[in-house]
This record gives sequence, structure tokens and C-alpha cells, in this order.
Amino acid sequence: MNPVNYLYLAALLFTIGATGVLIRRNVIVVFMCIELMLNACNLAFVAFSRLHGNLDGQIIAFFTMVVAAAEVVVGLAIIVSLFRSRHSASVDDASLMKL
Amino acid sequence: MTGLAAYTTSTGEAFQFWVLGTVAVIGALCTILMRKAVHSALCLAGTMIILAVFYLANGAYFLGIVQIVVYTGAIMMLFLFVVMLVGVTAADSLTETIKGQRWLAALCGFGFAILLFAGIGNASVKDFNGLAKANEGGNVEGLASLIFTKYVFAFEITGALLITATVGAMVLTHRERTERAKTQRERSEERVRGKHLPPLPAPGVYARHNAVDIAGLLPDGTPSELTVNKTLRERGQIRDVSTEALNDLRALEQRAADRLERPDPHRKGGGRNGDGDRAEETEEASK
Amino acid sequence: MENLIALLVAAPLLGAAVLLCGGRRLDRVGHWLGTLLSAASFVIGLALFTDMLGKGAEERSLHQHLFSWIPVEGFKADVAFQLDQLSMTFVLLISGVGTLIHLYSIGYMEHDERRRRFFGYLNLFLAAMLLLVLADNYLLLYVGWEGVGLASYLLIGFWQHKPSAATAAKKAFLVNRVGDMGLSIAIMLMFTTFGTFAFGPVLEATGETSEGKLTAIGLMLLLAACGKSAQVPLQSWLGDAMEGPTPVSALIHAATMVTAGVYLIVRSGAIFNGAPDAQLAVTVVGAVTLLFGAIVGCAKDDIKKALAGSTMSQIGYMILAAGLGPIGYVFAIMHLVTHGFFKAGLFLGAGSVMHGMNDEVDMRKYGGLRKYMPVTFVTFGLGYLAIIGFPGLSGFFSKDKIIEAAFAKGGTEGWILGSVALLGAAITAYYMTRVMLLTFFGEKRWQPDAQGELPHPHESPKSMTIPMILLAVGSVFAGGFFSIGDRFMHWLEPVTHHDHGDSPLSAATVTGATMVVLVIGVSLAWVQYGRRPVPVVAPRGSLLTRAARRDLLQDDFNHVVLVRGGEHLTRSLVYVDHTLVDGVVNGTAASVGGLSGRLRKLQNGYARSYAVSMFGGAAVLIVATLLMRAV
Amino acid sequence: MSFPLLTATAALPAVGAIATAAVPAARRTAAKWLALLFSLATLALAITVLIRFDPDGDRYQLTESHAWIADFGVRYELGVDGIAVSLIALTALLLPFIILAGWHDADPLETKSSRWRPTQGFFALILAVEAMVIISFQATDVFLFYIFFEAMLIPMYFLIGGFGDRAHAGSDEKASAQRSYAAVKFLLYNLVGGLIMLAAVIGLYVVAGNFSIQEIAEARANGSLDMATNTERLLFLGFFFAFAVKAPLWPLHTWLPNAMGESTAPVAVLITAVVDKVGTFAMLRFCLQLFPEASKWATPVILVLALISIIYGALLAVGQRDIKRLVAYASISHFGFIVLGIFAMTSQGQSGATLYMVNHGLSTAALMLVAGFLISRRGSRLIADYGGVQKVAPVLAGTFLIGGLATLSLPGLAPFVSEFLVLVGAFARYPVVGIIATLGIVLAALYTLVLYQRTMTGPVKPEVSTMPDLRVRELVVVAPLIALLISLGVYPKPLTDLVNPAVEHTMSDVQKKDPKPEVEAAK
Repeated sequence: MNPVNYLYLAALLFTIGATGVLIRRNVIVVFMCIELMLNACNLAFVAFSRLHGNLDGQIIAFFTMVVAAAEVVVGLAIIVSLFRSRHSASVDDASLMKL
Repeated sequence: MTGLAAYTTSTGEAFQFWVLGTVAVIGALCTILMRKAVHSALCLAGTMIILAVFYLANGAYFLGIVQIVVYTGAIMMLFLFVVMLVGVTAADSLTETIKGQRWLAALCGFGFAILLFAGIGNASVKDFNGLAKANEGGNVEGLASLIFTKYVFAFEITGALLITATVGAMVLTHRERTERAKTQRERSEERVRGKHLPPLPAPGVYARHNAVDIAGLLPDGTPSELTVNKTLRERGQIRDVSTEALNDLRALEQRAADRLERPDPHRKGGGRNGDGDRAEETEEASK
Repeated sequence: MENLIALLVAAPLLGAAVLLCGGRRLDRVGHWLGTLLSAASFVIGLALFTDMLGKGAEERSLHQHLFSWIPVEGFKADVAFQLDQLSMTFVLLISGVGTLIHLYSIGYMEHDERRRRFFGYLNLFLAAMLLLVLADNYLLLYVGWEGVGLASYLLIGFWQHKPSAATAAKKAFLVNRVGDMGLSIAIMLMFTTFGTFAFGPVLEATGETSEGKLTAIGLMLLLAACGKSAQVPLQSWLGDAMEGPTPVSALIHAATMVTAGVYLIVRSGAIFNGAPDAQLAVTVVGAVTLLFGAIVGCAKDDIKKALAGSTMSQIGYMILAAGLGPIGYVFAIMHLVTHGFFKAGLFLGAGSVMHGMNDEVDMRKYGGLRKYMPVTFVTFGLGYLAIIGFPGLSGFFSKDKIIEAAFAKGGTEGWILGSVALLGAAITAYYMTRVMLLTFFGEKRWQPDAQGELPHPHESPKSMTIPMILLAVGSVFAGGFFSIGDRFMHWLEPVTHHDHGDSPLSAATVTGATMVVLVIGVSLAWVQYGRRPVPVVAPRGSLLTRAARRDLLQDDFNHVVLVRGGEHLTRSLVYVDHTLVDGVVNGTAASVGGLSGRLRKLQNGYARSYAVSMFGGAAVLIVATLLMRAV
Repeated sequence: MSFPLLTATAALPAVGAIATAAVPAARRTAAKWLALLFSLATLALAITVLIRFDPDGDRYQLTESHAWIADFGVRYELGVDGIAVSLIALTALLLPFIILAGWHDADPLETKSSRWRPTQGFFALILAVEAMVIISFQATDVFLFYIFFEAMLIPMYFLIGGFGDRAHAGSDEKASAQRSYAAVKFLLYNLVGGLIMLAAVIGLYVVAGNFSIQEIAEARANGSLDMATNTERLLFLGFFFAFAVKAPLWPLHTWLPNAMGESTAPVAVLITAVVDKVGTFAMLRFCLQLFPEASKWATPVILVLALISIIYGALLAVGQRDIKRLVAYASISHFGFIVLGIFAMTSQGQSGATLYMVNHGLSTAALMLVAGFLISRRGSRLIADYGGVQKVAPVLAGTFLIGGLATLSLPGLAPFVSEFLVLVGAFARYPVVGIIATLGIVLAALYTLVLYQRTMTGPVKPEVSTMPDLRVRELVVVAPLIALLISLGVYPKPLTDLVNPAVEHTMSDVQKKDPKPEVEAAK
């Protein structure tokens, strides 16, 4: 088997995550989907690093994780305060951008 | 790269890939399809673990571990906390409100997938260099040497980012007290002057569900909100079983009448050996 | 000597400028100033005339070049004057009669507070008219041509507070504009044909171009003449023009301006000689108008309108003569001059009558005035005799000659034209007698005026009678003076190149015939109006009479076809402009607005739908990059 | 290097605009006088230009040239030929009259209902327009010209939209609504034209490599720059469209009646007598000079449009009920004549067209300003509201009549000369066109006289009976215009001498010869 398949898998996961972002209304789930996409990317990076035979890919993945962690922290904090303010976890309720 | 270049991986890895890969995809699909957030979270966790395995298989030992520890261990748990906070049982409907959104989403998804596949296909990587050489000095050391030399600035900045994120999270979630905290004295006085001198009544006590979400019944059989925890009240997760209770009662009396061939069920004696009856009745009712 | 020519025009022009810009402080002397200046130009004219008589027939034509007017590549228009015998005749007529009428107006307009402006306009008219006859090229002539149009517009509408007057003025100007269009097109044709429009070169070069071109030019000139000289089909304005003060009618709409058409045709003789078809058209127009005017003249009860009709028909005679070519030019001009005298006299007489009758114009409300205003009666009577061609008076000579010339045209045309001319003579005799009888004879049919008081006719002041007397003298002797020894013919010879046609009838027979029709006409009128009393309210009359009262329905025709049609056209165009031309643009604007309104709906505020578009965009970008790679 | 006269002429009013705008709000009168002063100074400069200009000298004189945007070969190039000089003189001449006539138009109203209108702004904007018009007459660099051709719109927009006619039939809200409609319409029409032209300008740069008219024209002349036929035609259309909107030519004319109707009389004069002239001028200078072949190719269509404008404008003028709209449609008819003269491609036609631009400026100014005085007295623009004014205010009526007669181009007044030249020029090449155009003079007489009759003659309307005659200020405005109309009508030679050489140049650009008269041709 060629490690390229990892890339295909990554692509698939990424797409699934993206679709999830589009179709789910629950903020938390949406957020999870984003995480899924990030992980897919990580997988791709790792696969790349293997293909190229150096560790930079892994480094990037590592940083991605860190950033993801930070993002999750902030994101969840936002969700919580959002829920506090309006007792709902639906993204569609936050549609104030409508003109 | 003599000797390092290879065309295929070991069959073992191939097998592992196909099996776990399938599972991972299923997990991902479940993540986006489950109606309850908590289920999604769990599926996602599973997928991530599988990814961790794949990292390991790809020679990213450090990352694999980190994936498990940080992601599945920390981040997903964080998710679960929040889910709990928001409400485990809260299942959001999957009916689409925005017109055409779902179709567009599906279209984009498919198109995107096809595109990516096409892109990867075009890339045409025949052979690949394994990480054997890179990992000679150990994977962690390799990473470390890179992080602290080449990517040191990025690393520092990430540190800063994490700090900021932490502070940010605190700021966001911290709630400013609007009024002065009450002293014990005030509380007690309040208690005495207020409506409930005794402690608040307990929630319903039928040994059915996790009973804290069932309002206790007042003598007339109507449920009292007061008995249920404030958070649950806010979430609207109070389960009103008063009607069930009354039905059960009626059924019970019915059956008692049949069995004891007593003309009127309202005799005092009927109440005497009623406890055991009630127990079994309740079991029946619970079936 | 030729440097004086400019002064002829300058004097009245100066007068106009001073009087119109002078303001009220000139009110007291204005009229005298005006009269003085027109007299001045008459005197200058006389001086030039005597000087001209002193020369041989050939070098009599004077020429004065003032300055180059419009110098443009390949286009040369100069302000230059040419004074030959023809122009001289007109100069004397215009300034002479003009001066007399200035004199007359002093009395006539005495009670009008805007008298100064009136004289200003009169001077303006003189200047323009003199410019018209003195110009040495058609463009300058055009300036005078429109100038007199303007003056007549101002003078017809002089009593602007009367809507009828304002309308009549506008009508006159517009109808004239149609004629002017002809003139300007004619000038353009000349320019493209000859490369110039100065009289000399054009008239010499006529031989070098095709007859078709000449015919076109001729017809255009004829159109112009019709407009100015109130010939069919552009005659409709003249009747209404009588709204103006009587002196105006006398000067402009009888003696001078309306004859400009005749001048134009005679001046362009060379062109018409080269274009027989155009000539025929001219004669036809003349003949038709001759009858038309005469018939209208018979039916009108308004004394000025009746005279206007007669003017029309007399000019018809002139045009007819002018159309006959070299046979007729001289007589056309001669009749023009004599007509200038007697028609002006008649109008002044009419004015004097109205003056005495509280501005009553309906002849049926006159009657028996001869005892009350003898001078007017006598002068008017002499004018009357002159116009009907009573033997020995000027009308007799000029008109008789024209009829002869008409016959002399030869062929059937000759016969037709001649007999038409004869018929015209008969009708002329009839309606003039009618006017005479209705006004001065019979019993009084005076009606109380608006204030309910009966008019008490009186003779007009000196300043009015003197001009009348002088004009009467002119209308008695001018003809005889001209035709004894064919003076006038020889005088004009160098310009018009007279030739005697071969008349099928001897001069005697024609004269005899004229006398006969004359008697018939007069006696008819006598039978109808002299013997039995005349009803104050006009009888319904025959169909022809009723039609004639309405100018033979010409106005109705104009109204229906031109005015109504025009109104509808403009209204519909306004609508079109608003809805179609403008609508297209506004429509585009509206559609753009609608489109953006629909696009606005995409911004529904749902983060997820934004995400979709973002995602799609990403996909599109990838496609683009892949394609780029592929290419 | 010598004193940059042209720059000064254009810059002075600009400085004036700034200065006027800077005057404190309280000192309204001071602002007016300042503006008048600057416009007079500009006039003086323009006259010196007129004197310094030698008709028989080079084609472009008093030239100035500085590098501006070197990368795109955009240069600050000024230069004037006879046509430009005469038009600059016209502009500089009209401005003081416009300012004088608008002396009180921008005074703040006492009534609460209408908003306070800063006088300073009004006069500053007028001066700004003057500056831009003058420089676009001077520019010999296409890009430079384009910039000011477009920039003109900004002050015009505010003049139309901000300082509307106070004599309005409807309520104030209605008035302001229609006013802004007119302003936006004006802006949109001209912007569309301008943008299409911008495309053409860029295209020209792509083809020719620089923006200088002289260089391009020379290159075209000596064949070193030959455009593909289609390219040239497209570019020509791009330019022509913009100018046709500005001119305005049927069917792009509908903005003019709104703009002139809603704006005050002086601004209306500014629009039709000054700004629109840039359009016709530019046709003569850019279209013919840069794209001779395409011009010849487009001539038939353009002539037809011009004819339509002449007749159509005149007919619509007859149909109008609003004095100012009537004048506007009359102007459309006259612009038809100008375009006709330009594209008749005969030296008579083109000299006629150039004279026409000047004369039409004068005649319209006279008529429109007097109409403005009339309207300001009665407070209504409807013809039907007047009658018998002649009896009450004879001088006003007289000047109005003279203005009208000039509009119907009565011989002896300036417009006659130009109109006849145009007609002859057109007739010489296309007789039918000439004849149809001649109909225009009859219609002109119709609408002018109808207007005069309805407003000035007849019985005196009661509302009119107390109308004062022209005041001194108004006489000062009108009298010189009338004097000019008459003197140029009697002795146009100075003007023709100025114009003829320029016209010969243009004729040589399009390589056309006047048709020979038949008789000479025969010889």
C-alpha cells in the first residue's frame, strides 16, 4: 500500500468535517467538525512528512495541535457565555448579520 | 536516499489502514449525523484515537502520544464538559431550516472531495522516503531539535498564544458579581422570613429515572417545580410524570378491588397491607 | 456719390435705435425725429436719383462695398449695396410713401402712449425694407427680408393687449418664415451651383447651369415671394394683419413690404428666364391669387379686410406680370408703384374714416359719409377710380398693360391668363364700387359704439389729410407720367431687358375689353348696393359668399391640417419622450435596482449559508488552480 | 520659460473658488463680490490669451508641457487653437454675468420649510466649474482632458441638486425630490458616457502608446501609427458616446430638460451654454482629429441623429408648458445644428458649428437669464401663469423678445450667421439633410413666438400686474449680451478670422475637400 492513501483518508475526513459544519446547527457539534477537519489536516501533514522523509510535517502538525487546543479553549468559552446569554446552542439563532 | 526509498508499506500496516480507516470514516460520519451532541463527541473521540494510531504507524510517535493525551484526553473531555453544561439530553432536530442549505452542503462536499482526490491523484507520488533516517536519533529528539532551533520563534509565539487563550477563556467565562454576596446572617433571616422555613422539598422519589429531574408531587398530585434543581429547570429538563402517577394509582386501586373482592376500595384496611401491593404494582406499571 | 447709399439705410436705422433705446424722455419729440429721419433718407434718395438721371443709361448702376460680412473658406458674403434703376424706383417709393405715412401716423397715433415705439418700429421697417432693395447679394437681401418680417410682426402686434393682434402678428411671422425657408434654400442652391449668391455673378452665370437647377431655384424663390407677398397658398396672414394700426396696413401691407416678392422675382429675372416651368408656376400663382383676393374682397364687410383682399389680388396682377418674363417685368414694377400710391391712399382714407367713426370697421355701419369728411371722400374716391382702372388714372395704365402682356404671352396660356386678368378687373371694379358705396353713399347706418354714443364723423387733422392728398395726386398722375413715351420702360430697360411679345389682340381691343368689364363690374355693384338700402346685419349670402367671408376656408384648412396636426404631433412626442426615450433609461435603472434587491436576499445572516458560499468559493478556487496547471 | 498664461487662466477661478468657499458664513455679500472679482480677473486673462493668440500662427499656441505621470506617458500639456480660444473667451465672458444673475439665488431663505443654502458654496462651485471647463478646453493631452471632463460633474451635481429653482410648482418636498432626481440623472448619464470614454482612452493608450493629441495626430498623418479599422471605429464610438451625452444628442438628451428645469436660471445657463460646449468642442477636437476615418464612417448615422435632434427638440419645445424646459429643448435642437455642422465635413459647416457654439452660448444666456428674472418675479415656471407682461415691464419683455429672436436666429443677430453657415455647409454635401434641417428654422420661430405671445402679450394677468421692470443689476447682465449678439451678427469677421485656420487644420485632418460649386466644376 502506498502512504498516499493516508492523504485520501485525510481528504475524506476533511470533507466530512466541512459538510458537518455546513449541515449542523448545534454550535458544539459544528465545533467538533472543525476539530475533525484540523485532525484531517494533521494526518495529511504527518503523511507528507513520511513521504518526504523529514520531520517538518510533524512539526507543523504539532503546532496545529497547539493552536487547536488554544482555539478550543477560547471557542468553548465563547459557547458557554453564548449559552448563558441566550439559553440556546444553535448557530442559526445568532443570525444578527441579517440586513 | 538509497535504501530508504520504498514503494509500499508492510502488509500489516495496509491491513491496519483499511480496517481502522473504515472505522475512522464511520466515526466521522457518526460525528456529523448523531442527533445528540454527546454521541457526536464520543464518535469524534474514537476517530481521533484511530488517527493517533495512524500517526504512530507513520512514524510520528510523539504526535501519536500527544494526540491521545491532548486531544482525546483533554480537548474531547473539555467538549464533554460543555456538552454536559448545555445539556446531555438536549437533542437538536436535524430538520433543515435554511432553504436548500443541505443540498448545497452535499454538493459542495462531494465536489470538494472529488477535487481533493483529483488533486492528490495528480500529485502522483510513486515512491516515498520513510522516516527511518529522520528518526535515527529518536523521533522526539528530532522534533525537539527542530522545534528549538528552526521553529523556535514559532514555538515561543505558540506559547504566548496559549497564555492568551487561557486568559481569554477566563475573561469570557468569568461572570462579574452584580450584587454583594449575602452574608450568612442575611440568608438565615431571609430563610426565616421567606416562604420556606424548612429546606426545599425533595424531587420526586419514584425509583425510575435519575429522579432529580422529576418534580415531586404535591398532595393534590400536581408536580412542584420547586423540587427540581435550578439548572435542570433552566434547561427545561423537568419531566412531568404527575399524569402517569395518577394513572398508576387508579390502576392500582382497580386491581386491588378485583383481587380482594371488596365492595369499596376506600376502606381503611385497604391501606394497611397496601405497601407490598404498591411495590409490585409499581413494578408492573414500570414494565 | 455712391457712399451716400449706406446713408439711405443708416438714417432710419439710427432713428429706430434712438427711439427704441431712448426711453420715455424722447416721448415728446420721438415721432418728429422718426419722420425727420425717414424724410432724410427720402431726400438722399432724391439726390441719388437726380445724380442718376444725370448719367447715361449704362453707368447708372452704383455699387458700394461696406465690409466683408461672413468671410469663411469658400464662402464670401459681403455687406455691399447696389443701386440701379430698379432699386432706385423702390427706394423712392419706400422712403416717399414711408415719409408720408410717418406724417400721417403723427396724427393717427396721437392718443397712443406708446407712439414713440411705434415710430421706432416704422423706422426699423424702413431700414429693413431699404436694405432689402439695396442689397447686392441674396444673403443681405435675406437679412432685409426677415427684417421687414420682424418689423411687420412688431407693428401688427403693436396693440399687444389685444390677443387677436398678438395672434395675427405671430401668424404673419410664421407664414413668412415658411417663405423665408424657400429663400434660404434658394440661396443654398445658388451657393452650391454658382459658388456665390451675389446678384451680378449669379445672374450672369445662369446660362452655365442646367435648367433643372434654375427651375428649383426659381420655385424656391417663388415660395419666398408667396410668403412675403401673401400669394396663394401662403396668403392667409394678410387678412389678419389688418389688426395692426391702419398706417401700418397702408405702408407695409399695401404699398411696400408685400410687394417685396415682386421685387425678388423681377430681380432674379435672369433665373426665371432660364426656367420656363418656374415662370409658368409664377404666373399660375399670380392668376389664382388675383381671383382669390378679388373674391375675398367682395365678401368682406370689414373695410380694411376688403382692402386687404384687393391688395392680394393687385399683387396677384404683379406676380402674374412678373411671371410673364421680360414682357411683364416693367409693368409689374409699374403697377407696383402706382398701386403703392393708390392703395396707400385708400388705406389712409379708410383709416381716416375709422378715425372719425370711433374705430368702427364694419362698412355696413357707415354710409353717407361723403358730406362729413369731404377730403377723405375725394382722396378715397380718386384712389378708387385709380384702382378700378378708370381711364387716365394711374391704375388704368399699369393694369391695362399687364392684361395686354398676359395675352401677349401667346398660346392657350396667354388666352387663359389674359381672360383671368380681365375677369379680375371686373371683380375689382365690383368690390371697390361696393366699398365706395357702402362707405360714402346711401343713408347713414351708424350704430352706437360700446359707450352707447353715436359716432359724430369729422374730418381728420391736417397731418392726416395732407399725406392723403399727396398720395391721391400720385395715384392720379403717376401712371400717365410713367407711360407717356414709355418713360418707365426705358428707365428700367437696362435692368429688366424689356421685349414686346406678339399680342394676338391689339392694344385697343384689350383696352376696350377692360372698359367693358369695368362698366359691368361697377353697374353690378350699383345694382346691388347703390339702389336698394343696405342691411346693417350682413345677409347670410350664397355659399360662395360665406366661404369668401372666411377667406375661402383657407384658415379652416390650416387650422385643421397644420395647427391641430401639429398639436397632436407635439403632444404625442412629449409623451414619447417622457415614456419611451426616458422610460428606457429609467427602466434600466429600475431593473438594476430589482436585481440588487434579489441579490440582497443572499445575505440572510445565517453563518452556515455564508460558510457554504465560502466553501464553494474554495472549491472554485481549487478548480481554477487545477485548470491553470492543466493549461 | 515664459509665463504660463493658460495655466493661470485655468487656475485663477480655481483659486477664486477656494477663496470664496473660505469666506465666513456671515459675510455673504463679501463672498459674492469676491467671486465676481475673480471671474472678472479670469475674463481679463482670457482676453490677454485672445490677444496673444495669433490666428495665422501654429495650430496650437501658448503651449505648456510638463511630464506628469511618466509611467503612462501622461503629460500636463496645454495649448489652444482658434476654436479653443474662442470658447475659452466665451466661458470667461459668460461667468461674470452668470454670477451677477445668480446674485440672490443662493441667499438663505427666511422660511423654515426650505433648508439654509450657503451662498459661499454656490459661487465657489460656479467658479470651480469655470476652472475645469477652461482647462478642458486647453488640454491637448487626452488623459488630462478626460480628468477634467469628468471632474466637472462633481460641482455641477451639487449645483443642480443643492441649489434648485425656488419657483417650483409642487411642495418643497416634491421640489427637492425632483431636484435630486434631476441631479442624479445628470450625473448618471454623464458618468456612463464618461466611463465608456475612459475605456476608449485606455484603448487609445494601448494602441498609440501615449496621450498627446499632437503626437498621435502626427503619427496618424504620416502613417507611422495605423489603427485597424475596427479598433479605430470602436475607439471613436467610445469617445463620441461621451460627447454625445454631454452635447446632448438625441436620444441621450433627456437629462438636459430635467437639469435645466430644476436648477436656477444661471446654473441652467452654465450647463447649456458652457459645460455642454465641451462636448461639441471635443467632437471637433478629438473625434475628427484622432479618428478621421471612423468619423467619416460614422457620419451618416450621426447626421441622422443630428437631424432628429433638430426637429425633435424643436417640436418638443413647442409642446412644453414650462419656460425653462422649453429653452432646454430649444437648446437640444441647437446642439443638433452644431453636430450637423461638425459632421457635414465642410469648412462652412465646421466654422458655422464653432460660431454656433459661441453664439448659442450668448443667445441662450440672454434668453434664459431674462426668463430667470421673469420667473423670480412671479415665482412660477409655467407659461400659463403669465400674460401681458409686456405692458407692465416693457424692458424685460423687449430683452426677452431679443433673446427669443436670437434663438430663432433672426438675421442681423449672431446666431443667424452660424446657423446659415451650418445649413449651407450641410447642404453643400448632403442637400436633403440641409433642406430637412431648414425646417428647424420654422419650428424655432414657432416655439419662440408662442412663448413670447403667451407670456408677454395679451391682457395683463392680475398676478403679473405689480411686476417690476428690470433692475439695474439685471440690465447690466442683459445689455452686454444683447450688444454682443447684435455686433457679432453684423460683424462676425473677428471671430471667423480666429476660427478659419483651425477649421482648415481640421479639414486637412479628415482629408476632406469642400465640394466644388457646379459652375466652377464645369469649367
